[in-house]
Amino acid sequence: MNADPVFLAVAAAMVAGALGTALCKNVLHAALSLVLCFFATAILYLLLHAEFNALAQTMVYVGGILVFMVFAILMTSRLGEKDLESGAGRRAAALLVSGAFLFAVVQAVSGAEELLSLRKAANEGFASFGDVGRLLLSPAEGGQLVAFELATALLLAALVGVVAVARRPAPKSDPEEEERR
Amino acid sequence: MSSPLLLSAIWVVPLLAAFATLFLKRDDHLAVKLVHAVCHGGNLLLAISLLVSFLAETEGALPASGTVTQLHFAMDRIWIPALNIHYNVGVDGLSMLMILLTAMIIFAGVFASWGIRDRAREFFILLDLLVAGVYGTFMSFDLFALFLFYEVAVLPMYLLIGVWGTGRKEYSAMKLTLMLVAGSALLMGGILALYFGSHLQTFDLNVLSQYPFPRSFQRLFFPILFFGFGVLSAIFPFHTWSPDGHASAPTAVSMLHAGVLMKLGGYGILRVAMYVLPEGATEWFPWLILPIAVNVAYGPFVALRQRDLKYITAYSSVSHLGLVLLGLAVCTFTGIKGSAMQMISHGLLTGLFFALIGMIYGRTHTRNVDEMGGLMKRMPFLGVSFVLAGFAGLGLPGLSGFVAESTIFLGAFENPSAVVRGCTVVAILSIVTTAVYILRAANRMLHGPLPERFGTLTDAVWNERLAVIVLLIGLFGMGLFPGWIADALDGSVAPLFNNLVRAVVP
Amino acid sequence: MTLPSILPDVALLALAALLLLAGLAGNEKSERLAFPAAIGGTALLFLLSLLVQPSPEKFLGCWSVTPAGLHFRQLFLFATLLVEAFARSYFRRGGDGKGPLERGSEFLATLHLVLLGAFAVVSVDNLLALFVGLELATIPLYCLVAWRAGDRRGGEAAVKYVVMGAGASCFDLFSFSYLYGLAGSLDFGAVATRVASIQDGSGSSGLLRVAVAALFAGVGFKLTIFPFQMWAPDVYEGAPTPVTLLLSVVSKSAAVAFLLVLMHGPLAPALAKTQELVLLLSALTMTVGNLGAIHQRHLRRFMAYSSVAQAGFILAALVGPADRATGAALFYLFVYAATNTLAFAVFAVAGEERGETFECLRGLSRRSPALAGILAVCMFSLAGIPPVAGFVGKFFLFSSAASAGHYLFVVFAALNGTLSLYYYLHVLREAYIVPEEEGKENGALRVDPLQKVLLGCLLLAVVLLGLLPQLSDFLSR
Amino acid sequence: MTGFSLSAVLVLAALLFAVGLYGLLSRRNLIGMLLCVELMLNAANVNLVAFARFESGDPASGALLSVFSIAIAGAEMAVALAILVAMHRRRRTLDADELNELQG
Amino acid sequence: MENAAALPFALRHVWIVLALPLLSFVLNGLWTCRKKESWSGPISTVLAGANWIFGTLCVWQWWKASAGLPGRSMVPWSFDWLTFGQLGTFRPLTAGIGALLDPISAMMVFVVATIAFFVHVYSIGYMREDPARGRFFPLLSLFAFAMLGLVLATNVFQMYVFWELVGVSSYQLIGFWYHKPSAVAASKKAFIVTRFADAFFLLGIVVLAWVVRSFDFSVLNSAAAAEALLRPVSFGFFEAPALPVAAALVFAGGWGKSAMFPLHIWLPDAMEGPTPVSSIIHSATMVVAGVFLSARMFPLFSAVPSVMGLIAFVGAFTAAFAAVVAIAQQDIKRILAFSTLSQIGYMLFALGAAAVCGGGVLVAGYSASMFHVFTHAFFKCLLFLVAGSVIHVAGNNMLSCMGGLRTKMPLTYLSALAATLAISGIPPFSGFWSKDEIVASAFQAGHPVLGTVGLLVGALTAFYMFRFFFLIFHGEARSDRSHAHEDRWMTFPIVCLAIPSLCAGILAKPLFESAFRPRLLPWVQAVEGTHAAFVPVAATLLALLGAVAAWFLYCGPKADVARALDAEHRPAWYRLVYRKFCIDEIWLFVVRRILFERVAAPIKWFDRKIVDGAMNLVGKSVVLAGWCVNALQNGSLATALAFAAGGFILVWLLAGNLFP
Repeated sequence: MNADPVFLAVAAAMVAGALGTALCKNVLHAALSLVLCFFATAILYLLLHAEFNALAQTMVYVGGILVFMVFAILMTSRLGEKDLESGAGRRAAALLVSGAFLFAVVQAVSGAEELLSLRKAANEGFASFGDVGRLLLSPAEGGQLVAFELATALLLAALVGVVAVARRPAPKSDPEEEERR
Repeated sequence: MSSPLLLSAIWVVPLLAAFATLFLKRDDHLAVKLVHAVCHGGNLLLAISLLVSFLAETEGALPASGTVTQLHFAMDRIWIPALNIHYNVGVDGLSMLMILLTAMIIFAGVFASWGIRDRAREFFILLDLLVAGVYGTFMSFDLFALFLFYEVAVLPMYLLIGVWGTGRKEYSAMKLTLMLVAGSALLMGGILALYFGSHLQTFDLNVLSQYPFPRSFQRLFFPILFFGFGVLSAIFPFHTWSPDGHASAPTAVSMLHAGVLMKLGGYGILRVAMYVLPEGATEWFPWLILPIAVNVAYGPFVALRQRDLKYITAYSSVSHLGLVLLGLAVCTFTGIKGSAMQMISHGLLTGLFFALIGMIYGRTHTRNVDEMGGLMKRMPFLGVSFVLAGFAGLGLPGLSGFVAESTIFLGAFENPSAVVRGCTVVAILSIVTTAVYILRAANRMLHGPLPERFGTLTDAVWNERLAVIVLLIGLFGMGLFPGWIADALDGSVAPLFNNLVRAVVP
Repeated sequence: MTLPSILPDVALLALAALLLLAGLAGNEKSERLAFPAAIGGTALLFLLSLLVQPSPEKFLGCWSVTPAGLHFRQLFLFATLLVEAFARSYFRRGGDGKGPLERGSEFLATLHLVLLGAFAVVSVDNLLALFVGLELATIPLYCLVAWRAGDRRGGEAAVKYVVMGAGASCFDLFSFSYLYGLAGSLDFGAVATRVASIQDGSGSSGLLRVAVAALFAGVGFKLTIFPFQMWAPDVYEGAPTPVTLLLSVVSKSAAVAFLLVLMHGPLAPALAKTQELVLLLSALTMTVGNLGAIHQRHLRRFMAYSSVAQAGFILAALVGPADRATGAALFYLFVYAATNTLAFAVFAVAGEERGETFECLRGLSRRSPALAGILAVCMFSLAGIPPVAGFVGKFFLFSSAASAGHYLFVVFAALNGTLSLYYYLHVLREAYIVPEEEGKENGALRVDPLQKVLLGCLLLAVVLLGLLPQLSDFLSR
Repeated sequence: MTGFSLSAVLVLAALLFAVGLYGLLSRRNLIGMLLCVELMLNAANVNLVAFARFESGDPASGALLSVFSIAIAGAEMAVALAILVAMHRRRRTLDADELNELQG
Repeated sequence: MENAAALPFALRHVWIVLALPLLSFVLNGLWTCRKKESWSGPISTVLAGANWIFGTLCVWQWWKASAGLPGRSMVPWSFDWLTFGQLGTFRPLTAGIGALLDPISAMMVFVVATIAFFVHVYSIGYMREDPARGRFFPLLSLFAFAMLGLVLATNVFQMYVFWELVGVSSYQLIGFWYHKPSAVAASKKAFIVTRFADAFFLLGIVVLAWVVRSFDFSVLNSAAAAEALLRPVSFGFFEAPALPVAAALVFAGGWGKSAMFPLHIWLPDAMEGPTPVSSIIHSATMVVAGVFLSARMFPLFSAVPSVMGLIAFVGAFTAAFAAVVAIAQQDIKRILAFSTLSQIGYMLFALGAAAVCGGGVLVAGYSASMFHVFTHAFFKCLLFLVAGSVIHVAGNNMLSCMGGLRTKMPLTYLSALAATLAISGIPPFSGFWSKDEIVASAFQAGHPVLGTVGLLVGALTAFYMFRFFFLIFHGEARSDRSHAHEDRWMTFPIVCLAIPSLCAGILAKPLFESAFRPRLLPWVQAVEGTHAAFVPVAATLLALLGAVAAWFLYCGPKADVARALDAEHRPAWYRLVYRKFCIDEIWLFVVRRILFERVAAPIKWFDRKIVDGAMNLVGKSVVLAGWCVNALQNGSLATALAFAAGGFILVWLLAGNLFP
């Protein structure tokens, strides 16, 4: 495949970010390297002419999810706490499994080349805002309005659940007393 | 007075009795027992009246030449449309007699367990469930209904033996239940194979028996069905649950279990395995006769060395059941008829044995034959009944054992193959070892000097006498006048035999 | 006047919203009203679903009420009704040795949203809505499992459940991405045609193979299939008991629905292949579930392994042809829902003070014979012994498997049933045979009226479904 | 300009998924594991977009699915972190190996 | 069956012969043995008497009615009891119950009825003090019912049915005093030994039924049956022509019941029972059943020379063996037991020897054997009754406590003398005629060796019978005789039986020679043969020699009675004979050591440990597997995730062969 320099650079950035997330002992470093990876992905989406995705990726993933991930990290880990180191055996097993997965998928993908050529490549602006919007909200045959409604219900449920779970318990039953039960 | 509803009433009455017991208070044991005495007494009378009208109907009828069993008091209602399952109930000679046998044994069982105090309600409810299951199995001609009732009969065993048993009751209860349910697991596969293998989408036995299953199909599924049912009738390698189970079970349960439930196995083989897969039967039986012969000859030897009365009776049941299976395995008309008679005779016989052992244990609180002696002086009624039961066991003419055994031996000898002949000769000579261990037990217990600690034992009270007399009437009835039983069984064995013959030489 | 078939779904959404408002009100009165409203509402919905007729027309583009879908709706509503009736005493009096749970109305609202997700799974016809429906049926469950995260074990269970769930949803999404890649569109029909063309050899099936494997990984988590069921015992033990029941009944039914929809929807052409895979997984699952349950002493862990084994048995039905498999699975899930709730109700009553372990059942037959009787009926139904419903249910499962010709597999499954009988009888051993320690002879059992009603109705359901299973034929219509 | 082919992107996504899986299995810090889950979800999204771009009959729905998955991932992470925080308040630790009170 | 109307009354209702004892058994068994103990004796005796009268009437009317019939055999009454095999490729096989009257069965009916009556009368006296007499009389009438049933059997199946009933009633009667362990052991031994033989008998019946498809004697003894039996039949372990095997098996039944060597061990022990029991069962009726069976199957047996030879040899050997052992016995009932063995040996030897060396059958042998059955029944029963009275007086069975009873019990003394003379074969008493016939027929049939054995045994018989007689009645009293007296009830039957012992021989001789002609198979010709003159003379001389020797040793002036009674300080051979050649010990060793320890114990161990062990092993392995699954569940999130991911790989691999 003709090595396109821009694609290779983006791919390298993504892989570096991913490896950083998986391997850094300090969770904060891991979070930051994940941010790098997500930015690289957004650029890849641009390369693939999926502007809407790139936008969603940067705003929701990086802006939203990663921000409160970092908050969670800061809230739960006390400074100077030593980082957790996992045993060699577990790492070896993880490597074996993930390697097997990679082999399986690569073997599948390589075989799939001729299958994919059956259809034409999409034109540039396929995932433009207009198309995605029409697809999203049209109640007609092809539309995905149902999915949109379900998503709203899902976010609502998550919201209610999070509040119910993470609210500080009422003062009357403090944890120590619960300890004794 | 022979409408099909009465036939279904037979297995509904015990359930009504169980339902009624739910509303009784925990501590008035007498009420519970009275309810059950009345219900099972009524059931016995119902069974007798059905038998009388059955005999009237089949008076002088020449045995059918067809291959389909004629059903009397038949009733056929759709039950589960999804799988075309019918509540197809009917009775032929064998089923009618087995229902009568069950009625007699449960009637005697209720009176034999008059002494149950602890949680009497639960005991009798489970007993009713057990009996309802047995009744249902004997009268249903739909494979699914038969299998459902068959497993219902196995269900209460664990609790009955576990709660009210003696000795290593938990171990024996679990072992018995698991081996029987494992057997019925084989049946589940077999029954569904018949249903789907025949593409007829029906569970009706008479229809399935006419379907020409391919030979390879029969070769694979006959042993599955045979050992599925065989486990319950203590076929050689799977008989180990019988001694432990019966030794630990309370009186009424071991009476019912050895007396009737073990016959379900033989009945199942006869009604399902041989009737629906005749070629499989004729192909496999020459090999299956070996474990059966081991069953017959092996039981008495082990019983010889036993000290516990219940173990002796349990091993005698293993041997007698072996005779039942021998009768089936030889595939001759007389043999099959003999095994049917042996089912009935052994039912009465073992029922009486376990009832007496329960009563004697109630008095001497030991079942070890060596510790007892000279009991005949203190309890002549029980002693004489035990001796009579013993003689019925070893096949004394005038009692039911002889009639059945001689029919089986005559039938078995008709099978010309050398292996079967060898097994028949061994079976005939094993009546000697049977006599040895029965007399050894009877003499050790009843005769000889009376130990002083048994000096004050009392003889049987009224309820025990009633139980024993009912069964003795059965023993003598079949022993002295076997004619009418033989004719009734002709009607039910003939179609099965014609089916077998049709299979061997199509 | 024929009710519009969409009515139950809309009504469910309304009920969820109503409960949310009650939760927001936050005062004592609305808190007390929440449960009666929820139970009444769900009961009404269940009746409604019984009256509604399925119709082929599609609402809002992809939402349709198929006959099987309608039956699944009835199943979900029936199961949720049971869970709510069961959960009420935990919110009122507490149970399992811990205090009462708080925020009842929010609990119920979240529960109903999970139900909506399950409805979605059986009603949609494209991958996107299916994925969102599945996530809607799962993510609120994380919150429900974590309802008492403040407790030592509750927190641990919730964490395990969340992390495993997240991993599973990754595999799900990955599988959907490949399915989309194959078919070029999210619509089930397109995917089906593409799979059909692969099946008759016009393209390499590597992608399809990975997609199916990832799919089974995803659904395996939710349906506790063998390699993916390690989380079940810990979460069943840690989560509050009503949520454990919810997991074992509603979540499992949703997972079965999801698998059925996929196997007979987009992957229909490869049905023979997927059935073989299901066969192997079913055998593994039931064996591991049975073996695990033998040594259990904690009741909820015991029920966890039992539900893993039951999942194995339900999978056995999926091996059969489409209509028979769906009918059998539906009937068995109805019976399983009733029996499991009955079992949990008995454990709740028996284990209120002593904690839900085997010891709390000791001597139950003397203390309250009725409860012991119900426990016996329950255990025999789970083990599949006649005359109670479990037997007929199991028979349907095995008949579906046998109709595909796997007779020896049926024998293997039945032997596994015998193995399951072994540990179910151990429960009865505690109740009937093991003598009560002295001093604790007459621990009176407090059974409040709703629990009495619940126990009574369920006992009737389990016994009647066994004796007159004509009720099952309405499923296979 | 299609300077790169579909299979290259697919392989890249698979690599990302594999690294995420490795991280999920090997890390002990729970939030680290969640990060890796994010990574895996992102890999799946790349897959979707790649398929939409290169050979899809209906490209918009592919992109839409990836957008939805981003939203759902957000919800999921919110719930997950809420649970972690609640658990941390009680158990004072985020180490996965310490959470083994429920076993047997 | 002849048209019932023409038959006279008694023959039309011949079933009454069976009904009366059965009625007595049922009546006494259920009613009197509990309520009115004392009534059971008289009731059963009255019924036995009625049965005796009706029996004789039947025999008389049979004798007149059967004049013209071939072989004088007729079946006045029978009904189908049980049918085997209604269908299938074989003709239906039915077993009936009925009454076949022909010379031997009529004779046996008369003998059994007579002896039963006299023993009943005797028992009233003998059992007067015994508290359990209420149980004794029903059992006695049950035995009479069973024996009459056996004798009147029309087919071999009916004979087997009553054969077993006879075995059971003898078991009950031998073990009557069940508080005595020795009686219990004796009854068990009797039943098991006879049961052992009956198993072979049943096998024989089954083989006959399979080949001939009928049980009736008329069919079995027919030529067609004999040809059918010649075809080879497989017995599983070997293949052989059915005729010799079936005949041998059927005879084996008789072998055990008539206590021939080596199955004789149960008869001496059977003396544990009350003496009236021994007098009827172990002297005249049951033990003769074997001879009766052989006589009934004589036409079939006569077609098989090997079986006839076997019968002859067994009979002769047992006669000799028993006679030798009887000499050294101290217990008077044991002496009589062995004498019975010896006499039955004679009867069988007569039947066996009827087969002439060069083929053909000597009819005289058959009639001689039946004649001896007839005469022996009376004097042997008389001897046992005498022994009973003597034991009543002396207190126990041993000769050492007897002696000098001549003066105290004159009538018993005279009857005993008559019986002893009869059994020793001194002319003109009955024993001489029948025993002489047997020995003569042996010589006529060309078996000189067997004949001489017969003669010698005759001498021995005379010797030990007169030893028995002198040691009891003569010499000085060896125990106190203060209350010795002759009980009226006991003495009356003794005197009555003395008459037939004396004159039965002369009167019945012509009758037996004319009427008792067996119907032989067509290809077996009947040989008449001449009467060897020297035999009666030799027999009488030998008998007198035996008697004089006994007088010289035990009753004469120089008799050393003390030494005669002391069995311990005797030469080794004497002690061996006294201990009955230790046959009992050998059987005990075989049964206990081999059958119990070496066979039953290993099977029990195999059953409990191997078969049971295997089942438990399966259980334990499942539980172990359960433990492993739990161990795997160590609660750590990492393992759960690892399993999940591993699971994906597993499913991917499984899907490998599904999606190529």
